[in-house]
Amino acid sequence: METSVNLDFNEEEKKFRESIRQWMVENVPEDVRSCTARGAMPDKSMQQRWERLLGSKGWLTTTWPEQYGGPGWSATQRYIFDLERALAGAPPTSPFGVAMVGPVLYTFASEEQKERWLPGIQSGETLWCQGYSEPNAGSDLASLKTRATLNGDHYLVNGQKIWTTQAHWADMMFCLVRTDNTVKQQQGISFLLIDMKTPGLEVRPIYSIDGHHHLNEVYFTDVKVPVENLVGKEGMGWTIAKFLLTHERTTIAGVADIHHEINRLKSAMESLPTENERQQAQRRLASLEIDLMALEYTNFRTVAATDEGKPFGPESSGLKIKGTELQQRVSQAMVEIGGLMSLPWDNKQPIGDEVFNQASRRYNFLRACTIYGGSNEIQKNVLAKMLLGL
Amino acid sequence: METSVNLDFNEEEKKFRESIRQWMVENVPEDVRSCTARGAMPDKSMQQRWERLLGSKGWLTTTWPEQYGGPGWSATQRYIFDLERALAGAPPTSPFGVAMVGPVLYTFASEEQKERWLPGIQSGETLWCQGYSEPNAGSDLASLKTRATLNGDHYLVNGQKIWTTQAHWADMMFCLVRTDNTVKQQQGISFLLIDMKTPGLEVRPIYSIDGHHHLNEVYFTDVKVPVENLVGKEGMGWTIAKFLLTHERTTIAGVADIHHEINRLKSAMESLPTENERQQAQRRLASLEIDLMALEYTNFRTVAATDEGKPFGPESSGLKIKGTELQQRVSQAMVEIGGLMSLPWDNKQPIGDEVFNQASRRYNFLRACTIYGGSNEIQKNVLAKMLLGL
Amino acid sequence: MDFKLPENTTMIADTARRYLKDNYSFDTYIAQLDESNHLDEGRWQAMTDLGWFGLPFAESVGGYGGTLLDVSAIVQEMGAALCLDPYVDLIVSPGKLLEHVNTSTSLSLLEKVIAGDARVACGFYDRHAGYNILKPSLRLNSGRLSGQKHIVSDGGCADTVLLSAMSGDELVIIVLPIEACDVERYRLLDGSRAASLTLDDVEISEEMILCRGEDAKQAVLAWYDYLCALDCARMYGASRQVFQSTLEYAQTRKQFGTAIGSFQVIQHYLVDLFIDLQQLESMLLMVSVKAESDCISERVRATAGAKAYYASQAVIIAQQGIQIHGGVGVTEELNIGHYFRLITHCSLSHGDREHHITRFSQVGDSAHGGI
Amino acid sequence: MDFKLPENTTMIADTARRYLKDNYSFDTYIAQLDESNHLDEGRWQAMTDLGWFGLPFAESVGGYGGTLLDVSAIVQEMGAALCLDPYVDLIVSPGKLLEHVNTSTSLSLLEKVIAGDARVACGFYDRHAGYNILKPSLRLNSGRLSGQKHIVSDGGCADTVLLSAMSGDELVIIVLPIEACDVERYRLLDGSRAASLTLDDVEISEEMILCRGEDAKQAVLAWYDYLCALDCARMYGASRQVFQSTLEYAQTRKQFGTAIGSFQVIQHYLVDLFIDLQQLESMLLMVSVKAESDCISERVRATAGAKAYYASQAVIIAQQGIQIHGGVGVTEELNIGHYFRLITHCSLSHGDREHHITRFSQVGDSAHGGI
Repeated sequence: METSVNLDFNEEEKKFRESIRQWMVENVPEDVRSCTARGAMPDKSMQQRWERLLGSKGWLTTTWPEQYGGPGWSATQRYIFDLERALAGAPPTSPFGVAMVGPVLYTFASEEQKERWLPGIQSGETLWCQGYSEPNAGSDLASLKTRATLNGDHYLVNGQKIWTTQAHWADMMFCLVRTDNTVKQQQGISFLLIDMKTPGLEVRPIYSIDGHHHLNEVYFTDVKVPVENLVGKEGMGWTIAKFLLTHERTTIAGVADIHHEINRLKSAMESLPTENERQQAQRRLASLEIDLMALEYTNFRTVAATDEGKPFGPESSGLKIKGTELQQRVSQAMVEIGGLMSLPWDNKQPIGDEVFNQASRRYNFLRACTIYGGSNEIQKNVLAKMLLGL
Repeated sequence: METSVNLDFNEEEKKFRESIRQWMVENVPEDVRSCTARGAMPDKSMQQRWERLLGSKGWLTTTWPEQYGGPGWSATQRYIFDLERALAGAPPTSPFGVAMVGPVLYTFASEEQKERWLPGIQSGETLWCQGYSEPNAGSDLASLKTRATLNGDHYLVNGQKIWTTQAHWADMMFCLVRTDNTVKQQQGISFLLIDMKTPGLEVRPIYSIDGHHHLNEVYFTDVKVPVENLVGKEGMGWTIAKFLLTHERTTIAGVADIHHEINRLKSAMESLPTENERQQAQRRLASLEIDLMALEYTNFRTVAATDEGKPFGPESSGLKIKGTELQQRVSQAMVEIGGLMSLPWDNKQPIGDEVFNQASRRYNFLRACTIYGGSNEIQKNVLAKMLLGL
Repeated sequence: MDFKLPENTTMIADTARRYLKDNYSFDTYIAQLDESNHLDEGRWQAMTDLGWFGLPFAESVGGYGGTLLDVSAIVQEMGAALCLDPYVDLIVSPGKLLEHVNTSTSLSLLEKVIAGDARVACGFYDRHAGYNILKPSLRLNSGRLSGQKHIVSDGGCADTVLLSAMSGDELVIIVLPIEACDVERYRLLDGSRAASLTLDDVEISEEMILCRGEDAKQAVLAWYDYLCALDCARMYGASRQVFQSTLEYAQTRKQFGTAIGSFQVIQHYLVDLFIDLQQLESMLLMVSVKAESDCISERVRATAGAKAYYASQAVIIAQQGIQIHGGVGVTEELNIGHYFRLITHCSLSHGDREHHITRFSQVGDSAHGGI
Repeated sequence: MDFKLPENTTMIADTARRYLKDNYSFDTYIAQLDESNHLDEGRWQAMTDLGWFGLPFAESVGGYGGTLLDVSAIVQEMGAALCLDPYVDLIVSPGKLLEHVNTSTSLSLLEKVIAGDARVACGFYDRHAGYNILKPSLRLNSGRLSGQKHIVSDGGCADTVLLSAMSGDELVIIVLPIEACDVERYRLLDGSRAASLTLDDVEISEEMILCRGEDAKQAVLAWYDYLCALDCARMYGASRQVFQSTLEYAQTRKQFGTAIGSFQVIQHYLVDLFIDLQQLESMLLMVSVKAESDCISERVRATAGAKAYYASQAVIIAQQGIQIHGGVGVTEELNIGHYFRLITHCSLSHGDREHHITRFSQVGDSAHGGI
């Protein structure tokens, strides 16, 4: 039967997939793989080692245009790469350099700035963090107060950022600051690049409810930032922030990593103590897999549309909402299916299948995913307005 | 072990329960019982026959004060009566006379009005309907437009009511009308009693999605209503309507009838074709029963509080919300557990257990229960304001 | 990957939408509900002329070689229009079964179906087997059939029926003139016409047995998956309309002096419906392609996944559509409640959610990592 | 019916609340998390003085004859305060078991527990049995025990342990000095301290076997139901606090120039939480009374129902509490995330939702019409 719709990868894509899979098998370091298999998250040195390895292949910045060092892959290929990465048990790469400040730089920055900052991102050498949220500017980002005052050849930055993921790892921060108090909120915001080692900049840890250190507060006291670290013009910060929101979102749903989690859960089915528990767990698993299927094919549609040059607009927020909800549900299922096996918090020996041993930490960690990057409630407000005209 | 909390009925209550149960066994007519057992609803004559029977025992107006002919039962006894009524397969009584206009009359009406109208309600002779909603005044009831103009010894009523349940059965309607356009919306509303046979009053059926006729539109063209049919004073309509909202709500959750539905569903478990279906259905049933348990004990608390003279306030809206949701979920479960057996709509012979044969009609019918009487969304708005101070 | 619908499919969908818009209104539907024969000669002829009868079948058996994706496009539009014409029941369903049976007897009956000369219905469900189509409770004993078949969807007018039965341990498919049975006709939840057939010691000759054993099993399984996909198509068409109507209603209906769509809770409800609809669309595309795959496990994963998903999410769209409409949503006067019935109906026909969860959890992955 | 709490219970609850308010702050909790021994001598003595140690036990065995409702009131307040003191683990849990075992050996150990002179923990879970406490995988063979017990909640300091094992087909309860085992200690999800015990050919004398067979079974079942009720009490205390904190946060936290509690969606979330909390309160009352009933089926219905209900609804309260708090809700600095861990923990200890749904569906109605 002949139909010109092809929901499977075509021959070329399959070959590509095979080659990526092969490479992953050979190159994902064993300690990385086993860390992910346990449901744990790599520390800085492990994460950076892995990202440098990808960088050396030119595979860290897969979404970048070729002229800036991207590999020239289609959206489908990028999708495949991400899928194989996850299935091979490698962690997702940190988004702040590659997916966030990178595209900002090649879109808005001067040639000097591009030359100075892009190579470090591409190689995995420079680690970035994102200075957006403030204690009183979370969902309502535009009300941010951190101030940058022009003072000759530099800005003096004062204020505070919060929820800064990986600030304690980062070399650089891209940061929204207020440079003008006299205009409409959104128009007085600028986009600055700040060296994390600048005097007056202090990073204080915030521990997450998984017991780990991911987040930080960052305090600025007269932090000197050279004028050449301003991206675009003064007042363009909000435009740049919005640009990022509509930038490539073909992996926003987290489909690849959900597959990996579901595979982990499957592998632990045999360790369940009774037939009844196994049967109910299988049904729950089936239901999650089916939801993943719906998410995945919706995701494919965005990927295919991107390859046709018609990227999804705000519709892709739906992927973010469904994807984060599903990540949470899978992690909750894992904890609940584990039952007693999920209870220990800091034991050395798992009391059952290793899959469940860190499950509750992951479950805790993932409560954040419907909050960060614009809570799902905020996403729905935006969708109601932009898509439904309400 | 001695504890002074008693979650079970006490000896006296148990005796009362036994006597009611006995009476129900002996007196619920077989055709009524079998109608309910099929999941169908009685027609007018069957319903009225049953209500007259209760009326003759003085058991129709169980919530009324003794001076107006109530049986003098405690809230617990009323609750028990309602439970035994439902478990015996008898339908709930129509609320419009007994639970709505009755209490309005003995609270707000003149002696003449009481004498004229209360006996017919008590005996089950006079059937009432409620003229509240209008095409453009549903959730926003205060914006109603049906006008009553004083004209000598009568009002002339013009306008339209909608969603009038049992208007085609009723002898009388209690009706909110606008008597004054010059004051604040709520203050211009009055409460009128209207004879359904008055010239100029026309009832048109609205068929519900269960295929049956429950609802109507009622049109008023110069309908003459004697001044003595005004309850309270002009402008008191809104006060009276609000009074009704906080009146006795100890059976608002529908616990008794949910028990009956769950018993019906249980009785059909054996008719399921495979062991796997039975097992999943049992689990689903267990989950519904547990939810009913939570609802029932919350309901008990309101009943016990009422008997202590401390009736629940707006908290009981929570019972309405949870109760209607549970009614819907039980009916959905029945349809889905029935599977193929739920598909026939107007067959004479059930293709499986009779329980499933009308299940989809009931499922359709019950979609209305989260809408009528203030949609659950409106209830939540009110609760947020009155209870949480938001 | 290439997710763009083929031009041909888009054309078929457009034509179907236009045809139904011009020829099948909500009033037509309401009138048809009361008719005992759902085959309207005029529209039946029009569908032949539009090529719908031959579309689902291979050219080698006299069809036009359309794909399930094409048929799914038509059925989607029929769902959106609430159209009760028994196109699926009397053409696609028996036709696909006959095509899969693939014997000279079955193919010559298929020819008649395509030509519009035979009105054949399928009877694969009976009371004691539930959704287990491979183990019907109807038994063929010494050439005689006794028992019942239910939910035989026939538009109220089939003259011939295809039945499944067990002959010993073997599944058989039998073709029978419907007058050999005692027929009780009724409406179903979605308004369509069906029948219960009682067979009382009916003699079955060898030539009435279309096929048996493994062949019968494979034919029934392929037929089942095909119809599961069409259930989804119909539910998608209905869900699409529910969403559109509800959105429009929220934009125009005023309460408390403002459109109800300005309330944040209603906005979030609608966004949820929109997102769910987007995912239902993806699942429909998926199942419309994979449900005619030759790989059984791929087929089962696709149809079980899609039907289970629709049985929860499309139902929620219909329920929420009613809730947002309020009072008017629960009346027969508005289409919303009828879509609710249609969606509930399709969520139960050919397997409910629990059944498909079981199927899904019993089949292996079709491939590493989903796709 | 009389749903009013007895004055005595109200007094116990008030005292517990006041005591914890004065002596156990969030900072105390945070500090205790890092300690390996959760028995604080000062507070331990205070609890004895408050009469908590004797409260759960009949006067005939040296207790003060309190009801489960009384103990539940204390545990509720401990949940609300996030208090990790091992009152349940080292007093109530072993004490109730010893009381149910009801032999002279068990009662003399119980006396020591009440007096605060013995630190006894319960080990009834092992890897291969899951929640099946009647069929532990630990086996007693020819007077010797080998195997493992897990999740032995002991506050990090038990000296004695009560274990279940199979001796042939018979369940036995064994008392053992903890040093007879190889002990691995760790924290649990709720921050409490527990241990895994490895027994390597440990010799068990006859007097170490507290009871066996039907007696052991009944004792373990009664103990289990009692602890299920206390899980609910602890979850209720935590849920109550989550709701209160979240409501206050919504009233004060501003975004877009207005309190987030003014957004309709947040209002509806909070109303849902309020209603759920109301129902959780009802279920707690119910289970606190019925879980010590002598009628087993009434007990099972009560505890299975309550635990299954809490495992879905209390968890939702905690999840939504975090969601409404936003970023700050997922940090260790705020109590909300700790309540989430506590509630998740209690939803899994002594049977998860699926387990209790199974128990519930296997027991008959206790009576016609629920009550």
